[in-house]
Amino acid sequence: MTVARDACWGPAQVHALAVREAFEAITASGFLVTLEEPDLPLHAPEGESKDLARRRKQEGDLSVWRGDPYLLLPEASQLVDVCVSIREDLGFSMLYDLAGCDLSADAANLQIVYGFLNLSRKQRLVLLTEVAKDQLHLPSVAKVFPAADWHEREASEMYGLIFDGHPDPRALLLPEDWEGFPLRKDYVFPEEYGGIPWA
Amino acid sequence: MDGNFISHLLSASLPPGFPFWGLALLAAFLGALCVVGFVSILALVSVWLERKIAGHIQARLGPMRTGGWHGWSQTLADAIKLLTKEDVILRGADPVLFRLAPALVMGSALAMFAVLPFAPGVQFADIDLGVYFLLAVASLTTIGVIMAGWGSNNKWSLYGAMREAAQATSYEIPLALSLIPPILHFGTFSLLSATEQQSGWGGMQWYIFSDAFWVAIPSFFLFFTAALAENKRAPFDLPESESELVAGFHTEYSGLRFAFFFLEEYAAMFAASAVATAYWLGGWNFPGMTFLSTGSLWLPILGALAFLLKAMFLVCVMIWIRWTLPRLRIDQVMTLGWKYLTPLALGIMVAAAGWEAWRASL
Amino acid sequence: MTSSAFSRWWRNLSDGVISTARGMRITLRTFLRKPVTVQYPDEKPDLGGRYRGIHYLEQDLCIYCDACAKACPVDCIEMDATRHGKELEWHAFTLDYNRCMLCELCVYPCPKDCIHQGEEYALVTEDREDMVRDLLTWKGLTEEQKQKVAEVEALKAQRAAGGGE
Amino acid sequence: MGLTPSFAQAPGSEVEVAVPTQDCSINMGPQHPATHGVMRLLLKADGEVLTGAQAHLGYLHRCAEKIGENVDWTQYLPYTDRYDYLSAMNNNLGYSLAVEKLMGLEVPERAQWMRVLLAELNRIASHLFAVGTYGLDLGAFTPLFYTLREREEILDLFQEICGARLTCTFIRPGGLFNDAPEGWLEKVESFLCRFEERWKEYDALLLRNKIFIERTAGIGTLSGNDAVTWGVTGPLLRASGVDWDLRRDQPYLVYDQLDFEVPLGVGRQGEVGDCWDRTEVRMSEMLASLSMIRQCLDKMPDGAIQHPDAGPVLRPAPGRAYVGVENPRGELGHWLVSDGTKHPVRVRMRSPSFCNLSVVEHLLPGAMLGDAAAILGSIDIVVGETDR
Repeated sequence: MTVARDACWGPAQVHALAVREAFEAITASGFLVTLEEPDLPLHAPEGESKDLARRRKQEGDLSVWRGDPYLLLPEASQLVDVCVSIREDLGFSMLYDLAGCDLSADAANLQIVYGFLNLSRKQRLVLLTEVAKDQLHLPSVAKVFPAADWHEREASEMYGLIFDGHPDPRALLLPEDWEGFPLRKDYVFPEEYGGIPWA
Repeated sequence: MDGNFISHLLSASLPPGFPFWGLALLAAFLGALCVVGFVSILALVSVWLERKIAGHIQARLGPMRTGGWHGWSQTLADAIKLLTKEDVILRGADPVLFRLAPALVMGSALAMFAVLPFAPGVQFADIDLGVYFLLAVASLTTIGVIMAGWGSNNKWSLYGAMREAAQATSYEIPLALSLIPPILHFGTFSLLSATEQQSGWGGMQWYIFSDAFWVAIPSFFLFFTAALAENKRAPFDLPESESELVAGFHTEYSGLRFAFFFLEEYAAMFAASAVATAYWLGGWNFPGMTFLSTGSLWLPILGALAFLLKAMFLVCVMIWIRWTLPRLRIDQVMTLGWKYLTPLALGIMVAAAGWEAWRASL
Repeated sequence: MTSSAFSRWWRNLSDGVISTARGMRITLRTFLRKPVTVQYPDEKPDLGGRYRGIHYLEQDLCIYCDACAKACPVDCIEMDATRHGKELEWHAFTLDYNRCMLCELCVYPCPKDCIHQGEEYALVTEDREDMVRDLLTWKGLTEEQKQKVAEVEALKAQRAAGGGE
Repeated sequence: MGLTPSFAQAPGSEVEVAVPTQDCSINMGPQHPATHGVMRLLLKADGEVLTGAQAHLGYLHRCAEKIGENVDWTQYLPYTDRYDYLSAMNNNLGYSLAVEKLMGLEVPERAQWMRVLLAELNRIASHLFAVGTYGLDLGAFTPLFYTLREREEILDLFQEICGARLTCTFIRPGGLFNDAPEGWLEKVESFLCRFEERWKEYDALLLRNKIFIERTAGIGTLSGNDAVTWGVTGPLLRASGVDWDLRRDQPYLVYDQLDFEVPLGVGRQGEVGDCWDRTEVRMSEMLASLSMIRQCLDKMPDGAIQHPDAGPVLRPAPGRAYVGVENPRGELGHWLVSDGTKHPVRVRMRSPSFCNLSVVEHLLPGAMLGDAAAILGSIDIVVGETDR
């Protein structure tokens, strides 16, 4: 950590440190998480990203990547307990974002990303968990972080996820009778909606 | 019938054998026609004024196109548009109440003009209890608004109607109480007589300039505020508050029926201003009127002009206030009415009574 | 009524009156100032040199490379031309303003700097079909081009004849 | 006492209600003047007092996130203009920074200063609109026209620099599309001088007005704790007394070289975190932005405005990056996933209005019907952003 000033897109070092600290704390309290750190530093040598892109296209894997470090929680069933621990023990009082992600139509899992913010220590923490596409159940954290309420509703209608224990699992942005889950990669655009054909 | 110049004119021009009841009927009909015409023109002018004043207050121009000079005929065009629009009555609405409400509202506004003393000899009827008549007729509007709100079968309209009911009944009290100081001062309920009593000092012995000015001025402000609330003008436009209730009691109205509500607002504004003019600002009296001989034709003309100018000035102030202030909330409107204006009006009434009694004892 | 309650009552009243008067002074001042709005069709606003209005095309520069169409996020540019050697016979260069969001992303990738956004902005029409605008100033081949093509053809024929010999 | 009475005659007090009453459900929206767009609130009301509220979103849902997966990295830029259409520059900035983070590019110095300048100008424009329409929600028409007057001047400046007034598409990954034209920075300077005078007018006309204070003070109070647990950001969070501003606490661009104040709600007229505080924080933020723009003008370096590596077609390295920027309405986060091709895999935006709006269902019960407009207006949503 010799860089004097953070890059113009914000403090990356604070973030990396925070994730490492959180990883140690959460592991110490007995949860199974893994620390995922990028293979590529944020300032990559010139041309490297193009090489990577080519390699990735040829090999078709998602193994090499750049970006923020995060924590991966392999067991989604532990989610609520981990969230309680993150809030109570680590002081991340705000859940600033919760989003699903479908990497490709062939992927077996859907990813769900949780972003936490510690206002007093000015840290961010990203937690990622995965659910199999044929199972789709995961616990709701809306009781721990009320902010998750609407985010979970949105993720559930967009990806078909089912958040067990959500207080109000109605559709939020889409009509109640919308078929399919639009943000999935295998989503097929409907020919019509309610008898109205797509122009 | 001595104040009614129409019956004067008629009795002069009709054959001598014409029956009295016919004369009265004809006079009433012509008078009503005059009132309707006058109110319509007045409302058109006031709406145009409101738009221009609002425009310039908001650093813009207001209507500029229709009719050439500063869009003078914009409201005329709007009136024609409203007249030719489809008259929609909702299937769920109460047809009787829905139809009756605009007529009642408009009728009450027009009736107010019957007792206003415009100029010497220009008054349709001088009633002994002129102010009582005005207050009574003005409160008919409330009933019309409640009918409109209930008959529309729309929840927003109903809210507007209920607000109007609460607000109008509350503000009647400070409104009536604030009229008591001038009534005590002039010792009459008749607007004509009150106006005539203010003609002294070369036409400048207005109530607010009289020896009782220290009760006259606060009572004038009270009356003005209560009249704003009574006429549903901002900051008391709760019954139609467009950012809360869409358009309140007239949400479902269109075309001519909507035009009636629109017209009524401006007619009532003018009527309230006219009462304030007659009681506080000297009515038709203007400085320099003593130079005119009593029989001169200029006296009614200039008198009417003075009266109209004073009343229109107050209307403009109402417009000015509307485009300055935010709206109160309904409970704050009630608080203001009951906890601020009513006690103040009572205090001023007592002060005025004491002052008049002391003056009478001299 | 305690004295503090009364003073609060009095303060509320005076605050209301004073702040209303202050507000009315501000509105009156603006009332007396000159309005800032302009009467639009009579007075045209100054759009500045970079205004992103309806596109225009410098057709003689265009090389039919499709860069603008590829850069368009909404795929609203369509072009059609036949190449006669170096010369282009233009059939269509349409921009669908039903979709276009005037983002200027088509302007930057152009290698010849031939597509621009002008100062015209009024897109009023009664028919949606009118929103699909053809940016071409001429269609087909100009006389000059025809001559050039003919020359090239002649040259080619000559060469072919020469080659045949 | 004030003009606000204690209307809460709780059931079980000595007044016995003999008439059985029924709560009235009112449908506020999707077309209602106070919902700032097409949003629907299902209100339950006992007379004038609200007993429940339920928000229905989605009337302006345009699948912005799905579109992101079907266009390439640069082509997504115009779509960012359109979710918070009142602060297009800030949205462009948030997206561009996230893409740059994925690419590992740092934009040239001048571009960074220009970006801050443009973002702060747009913040003023957005706050002007927010305060103006808030007056409109409370029945005061005129402040809106005054604030629009100044906002137009900012939009004119935008039009001069980028050619568009509202949907700028100007800050792009790698820098800016264009440098400022000749004399533009001087025009910004002269606007700032005019603006300071006008700011006082809104303050006296709207914020210090007794009726405005009565309508907003103590209404819709959101405590600091609640604000944090509900994920509220931006002026709302700061009005609740939580000292958090991304520009200062997680500085991006050159914000760490600027000296500015972060205004907080202190409950001067009512309670900390009420509607008045929110408006006041927005008003003070305009002045803070003003001083930031002044500093930008002073320190503006010369140089390039575009990174040489960022061509028209971008191919960021595979990865996952999040960048949050302080938008006028709160933290706008872009969560980008790339697989190294020219199309994004996932474009997720954490839109501030969406998170801020989620408290509305909890602020409304107990307030009055007239307060519904006041509370909703003070949250200052842009429906394009809540629905995306």
